[in-house]
Amino acid sequence: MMPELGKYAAEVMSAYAASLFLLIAMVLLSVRSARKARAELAAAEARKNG
Amino acid sequence: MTLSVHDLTITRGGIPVLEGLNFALTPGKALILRGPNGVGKTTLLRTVAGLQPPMVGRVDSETESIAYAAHSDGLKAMLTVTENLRFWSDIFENKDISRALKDFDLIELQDRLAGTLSAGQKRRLGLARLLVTGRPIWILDEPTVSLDVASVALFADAVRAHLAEGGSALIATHIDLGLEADVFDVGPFRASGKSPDPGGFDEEFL
Amino acid sequence: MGSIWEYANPVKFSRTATLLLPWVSILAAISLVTGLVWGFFFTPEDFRQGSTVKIIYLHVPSALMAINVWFMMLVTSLIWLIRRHHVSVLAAKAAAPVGVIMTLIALATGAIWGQPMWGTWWVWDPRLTAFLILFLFYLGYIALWEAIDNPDTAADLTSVLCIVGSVFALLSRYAVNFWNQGLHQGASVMRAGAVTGADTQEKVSNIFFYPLLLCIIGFVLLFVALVFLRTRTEIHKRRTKALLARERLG
Amino acid sequence: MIALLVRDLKLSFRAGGGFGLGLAFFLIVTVLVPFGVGPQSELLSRIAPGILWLGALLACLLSLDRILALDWEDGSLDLLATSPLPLEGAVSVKALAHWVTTGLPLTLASPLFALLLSLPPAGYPWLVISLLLGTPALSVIGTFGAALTVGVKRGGLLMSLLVLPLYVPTLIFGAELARRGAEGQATLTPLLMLAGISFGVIALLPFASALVLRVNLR
Repeated sequence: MMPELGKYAAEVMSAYAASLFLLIAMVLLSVRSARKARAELAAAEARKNG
Repeated sequence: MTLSVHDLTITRGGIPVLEGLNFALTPGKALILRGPNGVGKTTLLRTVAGLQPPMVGRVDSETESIAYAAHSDGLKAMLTVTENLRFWSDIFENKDISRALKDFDLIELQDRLAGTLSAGQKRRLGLARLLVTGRPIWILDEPTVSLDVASVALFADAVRAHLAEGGSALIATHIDLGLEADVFDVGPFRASGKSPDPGGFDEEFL
Repeated sequence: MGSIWEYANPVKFSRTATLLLPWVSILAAISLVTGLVWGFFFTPEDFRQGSTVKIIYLHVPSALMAINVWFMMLVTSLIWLIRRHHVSVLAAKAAAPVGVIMTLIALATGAIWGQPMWGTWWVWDPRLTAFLILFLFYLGYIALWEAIDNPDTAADLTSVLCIVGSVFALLSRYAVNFWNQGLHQGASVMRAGAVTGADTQEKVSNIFFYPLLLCIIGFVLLFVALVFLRTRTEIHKRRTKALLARERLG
Repeated sequence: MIALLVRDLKLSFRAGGGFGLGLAFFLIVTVLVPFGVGPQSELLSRIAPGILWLGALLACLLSLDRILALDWEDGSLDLLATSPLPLEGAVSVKALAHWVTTGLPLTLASPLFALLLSLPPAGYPWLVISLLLGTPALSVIGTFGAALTVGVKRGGLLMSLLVLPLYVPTLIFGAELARRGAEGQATLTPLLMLAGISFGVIALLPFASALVLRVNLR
């Protein structure tokens, strides 16, 4: 299934690997900080309301 | 030259600290602000002096009528007493510094570098700056810090003379200056902690 | 439905973002995966550049985004300075790290692509250099946000920095152009020849163009999804901060 | 305005004012470069314009935090902001004072340092012209960076991070003008660009600096 990448296989693969790594890391970090901020806000609201 | 404050809400770090303030300062009068530490007196004075915008309400005064003196005196250690005063009198386009030197008992110190003065002497120099501004409304934040009894009396005399000439002063202080002045306690105006604008546009942030 | 400014209300923005976020994310994932798979597996090699041409599906979209994210930050910063909508400036704050990542991807893929084509990892080609400078601007913008505690002060300062920085980034772009003529091929993607495939010598032809277009759409949608998510996070943080400050006041 | 200029100049010439530090730093950079790249005078004369420009830029950067930070700490900025002097004028004057105490002496001393790096003779006038035109821009841009970070404790590093990217166009055109001058090439384009940047920056950036300073004083 892998396409024939010829003599530049290493370059192409590393470009894809690096980019996908950065994109996925960005998404994961954003999701994590979103969860954290949401939880902290919920805790603060709970304290305020009762 | 009346300064008046209408329905003022002031913020520190984006959070309201005092709200619903109303007062006026007419020529020849002094107003003493009182309230516990951290209640927002400094913030109020900075707002009135125009250094920070109020969140709600407004401050009415003629432009360029206010002289502000804060905790730090803006003195340069490597300039002499005269040079420090002369600088501010030039900035305020006012030529005469001799009266300021005399009223705050600085004549003997006039050629000393400001850096070699004691804390009380520095404070006196900082307050003498008010006289060279030539502005009618003084806004003073704890003016008597590090002053001895005699210097406090000097300062009170200077305020009295300023009032007699039709000036006015808004002073935050814990000391009784012996002035004929109204006292305004800001304690009751502490912000309630409720949103000032419930359900309003930016309510999430206030 | 009122004016667009209603969405600058934090509550309304959060609600809308939460509503739209799954759909935008799914669309972003579909177009990115399709575009990249199409590009990686089902496009031929370029007769001159060999298989390295496949890097284009990452390099061009990320480079486009690197610039456009900054442009979006410029617009939202201006909106904050003029209309004082907190959400606007928080969106700029939320977008900046995404811009950094896009710039990094553009730089990394550029270096990796440049290595076999130009025989070196890095050349002081004007466009590469301009991206490096843009990268520094992003870092400065984020560092300024981090350094200042009062959120409104930070918002004002970073907004002014963004505007002044934009002018200087543009100046730098012309300066480096003048300083060194480049090796880069022209901005070939959007030219008419690219779409019609009339000139396959220099320009990107049809077979490469459609998957590339899909990748660009994917990057844009991914950015939109991330900005929704991260702006909502910033709104939550801001609200938490306000609540904590109130607690301290009593 | 003149009073403020006179005061700032006086302060920088008196003990602890830091006048001369920039020059000393410039000298050290110039002396260190041959240690780094070797003593061959062909190489040195080729890179001299760039090194001298970079040295001047770093010397400028070094003294930026004195422009506003000291006045911030002792409360003078609060008092200046409530004075009749418009803040735009105050930041312009402060940038001017910074230039008089760093940019101008660097420009005047640069031919001496150029000797150390064996700059070709044709390059001397162009070096001085480029620094004379370019260093005011460095001071004004630096004042903007100082105004941005004045409220940040130990903001020196942050300020460098913010200011250095803003210095890129000035550095490119300034160094290019000096290099072309030294190599006897056409100098009109970089000359015009450098002058354009300088004048534009001097005319417009003080508004941004004053705006930012007001925000920081709130």
